[in-house]
Amino acid sequence: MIDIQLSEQELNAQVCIDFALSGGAGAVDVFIGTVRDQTQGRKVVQLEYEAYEPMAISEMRKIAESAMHRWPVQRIAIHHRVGTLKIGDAAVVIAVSTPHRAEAFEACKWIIDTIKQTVPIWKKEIFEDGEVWVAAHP
Amino acid sequence: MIDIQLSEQELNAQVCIDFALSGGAGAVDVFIGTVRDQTQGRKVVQLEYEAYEPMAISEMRKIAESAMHRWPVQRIAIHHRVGTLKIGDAAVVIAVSTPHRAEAFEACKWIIDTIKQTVPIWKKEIFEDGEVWVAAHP
Amino acid sequence: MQVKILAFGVAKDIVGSRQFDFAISDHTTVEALRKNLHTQYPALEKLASMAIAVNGEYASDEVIISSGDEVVLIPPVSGG
Amino acid sequence: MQVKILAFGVAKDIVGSRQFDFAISDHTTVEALRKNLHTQYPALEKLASMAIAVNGEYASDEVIISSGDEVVLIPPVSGG
Repeated sequence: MIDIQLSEQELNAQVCIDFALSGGAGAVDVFIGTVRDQTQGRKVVQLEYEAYEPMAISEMRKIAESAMHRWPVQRIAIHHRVGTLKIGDAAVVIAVSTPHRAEAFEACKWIIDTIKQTVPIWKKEIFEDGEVWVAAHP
Repeated sequence: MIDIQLSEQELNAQVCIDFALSGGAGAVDVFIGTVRDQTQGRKVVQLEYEAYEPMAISEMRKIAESAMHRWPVQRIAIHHRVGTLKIGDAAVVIAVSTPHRAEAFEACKWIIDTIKQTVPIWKKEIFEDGEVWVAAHP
Repeated sequence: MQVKILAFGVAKDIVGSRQFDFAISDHTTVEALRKNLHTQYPALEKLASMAIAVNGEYASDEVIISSGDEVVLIPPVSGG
Repeated sequence: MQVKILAFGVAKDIVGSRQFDFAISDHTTVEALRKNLHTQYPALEKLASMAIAVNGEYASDEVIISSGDEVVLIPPVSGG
């Protein structure tokens, strides 16, 4: 089972964990990506995330479905935040449950790595003296 | 910073996550190991965990300290349950925060793998028709 | 024909709005559209990449754009 | 001399109690203690492994057990 959410509200890791655990798995791996206070020494004030929402959701669902084919995954929750995030806010929470632990780590890592490559979500870092769309330019 | 706990109370993943997040990290990986309802097709009724408590705590602390030397880890929480556990209960929760995600996964996986090898905690699986100390015999 | 194009992230800043109309000839491919966009908005060519989605899916260069398609400019993604 | 030994997990079941007193000669090593325990409790030898901790640390075979040491039998661990 898969739970994909894109939300302007604060993410709640426990909700993802509860969803993943409810399948009776032996192992759950959870990844939480948060907003750091600096990028290469430059102080970040806040982040703005925007998404092409319907495709972001469908791409996250495709990733979760692929993970369920590649590993014996029982449940996957992927919650991604959009809007204005403060330092320390969670931008993404992923919870993956599997019968045995090695696959939970592998699948969870693959999911976040793949999200960062293919899901149409963009983040702009706002510094005290400017702003930049992350990864936009080579 | 390191937070090690051995407890007869239900574990709370959010407590571990909050501890790990409070360092301002960019990535947190969390592992939750739970009691499964069967082992090799045999139905498990409950589990009993016992620990040589002072050494279990000191060995978990050693593991956390080693992880902090091996990876750029900011915070580690390891909470392990003892006593009687029902199906679905969390036996262990580990939360590891790092600046970047790859190290969070690596360190968290290494910690749970090492806990299973060296920490003096034992689990007995109680079946409907018997019980067995896990891994005791070759 | 006119096609509606949505732009996100840095692409929105370059074209100046979330949504705009763009004139293309019939049977224009994704590859041809990208070239036309580069001519109109040279800054798009400076991006690390710019994928184009048609109707909610990444579209390869040879896909032909039809009237009524939802066309979206996808500069380098940075979610997570 | 008498040494107090704690036993956990399957080792407790084999020796029949959490704690017991065991007679050893002076300068007994961990290796010699393990052999003596195997003689007294043959089922211990059937375990996949049996480490011995002295004063809260895993002890290697050559460690000498002193009066007052806390000696603990550690059958294969299965935490997590």
